Amino acid sequence: MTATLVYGLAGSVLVGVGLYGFAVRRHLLRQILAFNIIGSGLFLLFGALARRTPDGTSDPVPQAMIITGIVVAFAATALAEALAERYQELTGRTALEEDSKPAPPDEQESELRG
Amino acid sequence: MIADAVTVLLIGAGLFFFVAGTVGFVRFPDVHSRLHALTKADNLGLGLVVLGAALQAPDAATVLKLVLVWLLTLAAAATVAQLLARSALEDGAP
Amino acid sequence: MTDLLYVAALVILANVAVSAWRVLHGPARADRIMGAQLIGTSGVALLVLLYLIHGSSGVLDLALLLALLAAFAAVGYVKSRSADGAGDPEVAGGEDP
Amino acid sequence: MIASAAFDILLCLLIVTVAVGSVAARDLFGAVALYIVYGLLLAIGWVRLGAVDVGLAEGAIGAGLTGVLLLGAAARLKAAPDPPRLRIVPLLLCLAVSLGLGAAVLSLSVPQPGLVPLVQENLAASGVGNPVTAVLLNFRGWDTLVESVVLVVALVGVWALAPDDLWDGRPGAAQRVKRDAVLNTFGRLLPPVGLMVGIYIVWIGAYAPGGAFQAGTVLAAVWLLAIMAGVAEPPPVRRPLWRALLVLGPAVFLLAGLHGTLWGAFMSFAPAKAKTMIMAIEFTLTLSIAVTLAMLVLGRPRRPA
Repeated sequence: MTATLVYGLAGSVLVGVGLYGFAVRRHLLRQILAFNIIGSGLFLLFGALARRTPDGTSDPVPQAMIITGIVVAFAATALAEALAERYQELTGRTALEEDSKPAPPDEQESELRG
Repeated sequence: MIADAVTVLLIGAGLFFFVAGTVGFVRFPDVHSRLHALTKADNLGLGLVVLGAALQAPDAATVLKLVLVWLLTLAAAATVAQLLARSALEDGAP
Repeated sequence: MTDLLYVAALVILANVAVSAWRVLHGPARADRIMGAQLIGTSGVALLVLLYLIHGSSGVLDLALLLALLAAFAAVGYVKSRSADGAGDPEVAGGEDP
Repeated sequence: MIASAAFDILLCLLIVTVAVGSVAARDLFGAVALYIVYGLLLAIGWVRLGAVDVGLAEGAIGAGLTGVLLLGAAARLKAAPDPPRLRIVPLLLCLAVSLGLGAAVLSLSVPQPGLVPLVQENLAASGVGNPVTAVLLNFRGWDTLVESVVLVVALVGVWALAPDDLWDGRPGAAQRVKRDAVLNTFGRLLPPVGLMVGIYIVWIGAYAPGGAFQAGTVLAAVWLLAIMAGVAEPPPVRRPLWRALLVLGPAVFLLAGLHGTLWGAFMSFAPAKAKTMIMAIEFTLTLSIAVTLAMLVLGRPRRPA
């Protein structure tokens, strides 16, 4: 039971840490890292709750789902990294534009030309 | 019983080298001396821990696996030490 | 015996914490990768201890896997130092032998 | 008992601290280095949760592939100035999310059998002895089939980002390596051992922790090392043999599933044939996952074929 509690709480904190990083950090790679921290926090939470069986064995169904999750998260990370790289090539920037502050018109035009 | 005692002794000795390596890693003044502290002491420490664990192994396959663990770590440490030392030189470390 | 093994595992975990400090502060990039490498070796030692504690051979398989991949981050680092990600500190000046 | 709890608490504190460090680090490189450490520590955490299968997956991805992918990305992307600043409103919102999840953990931490009895009851009919493999390839084979397709789709997405003139080029840069020097020798030494470990992990997955995802990741990592050490060369992305390898695993999986339709339902295996089928899927899936993951790390084509 201790393990469920300790790792479950750690997972909860990790989700918050990742969310904060995702909200505050502007660089695309930092956002990708933060997103992965949210994901792994949720996996840890899920895995901790899988551990609360009366005899202490870990429930295999969540484990199988976490394994698929880890591999898919990695594939998504690789795709996001490739997108960030292409975005930098086209715009010269490594952070997405703030929504509230549209780019000046001449800059927008150069973006369209790619 | 004797095997248990020897295991504890070997693991204790291994821990000593781990701690020594880490102290060197934190306290030494430049990249190359830190690299020196780290790649030697830690792998000796791991070797002792592995040896201690091998005394508790239930079968030969486990001993083989433990030895493979140590050999792989040694090969990795030797390679990494070379590459990092050269890369630090290129970066202009003393 | 188990309690002693846990104490040993705690000592190694403290080592990991100290190395993590080096990874955070550097100063050189090589220091940070070295720290990650040290944590890799410590992780293998931790798993060997956890194998003795849990007695499940899968834990030893994980130690074997981490030992096999121990050099990856460092090799990835020395490769990433050049602009095209293909450099090697063993090749002076970056030309082909 | 106390020592065991102390170990778990210290490990979790360390995991959380490293994650905070990765988010708060001043520079991009520090954030990536800490993230690599984070993955390593998580793998140990999974062992403590009794989920060695997950630990193997996390270890292979965290220690092997993530480092190469993220360090390469950190080098290719400009490190724009992004000083850490404390923002109060997001901080409070994230704190609220964490507290909410923490409260949920506290309220849910009563013993629950979950799906363990159901899996145990049907394990004998699944064809394998490792419950996690049984869930992945038999009970919830659908998930795994779709997932193996998702990996290929992600790779197609990465390739689609190539510029027009490199559409069917070769991924990765041409490696400059000194022949018979340290890295080159290491790159020739490791693959045979890695191949052995990979085959061992997929084979043992039938009755102990291991399986196609873990073994595939190991093989991908070892192949990448051989490429970085100048021992192997990644193929151009248009090479038909390699494209066939990418879809071999999902295709065998799908065929096995269709074969199950004869017995009643799609993706159901007759107990007598289940073991053979699962092993055929596992081995082909390992190959496909290895090639797909390695290609994902290498990224889009960067030079002519």
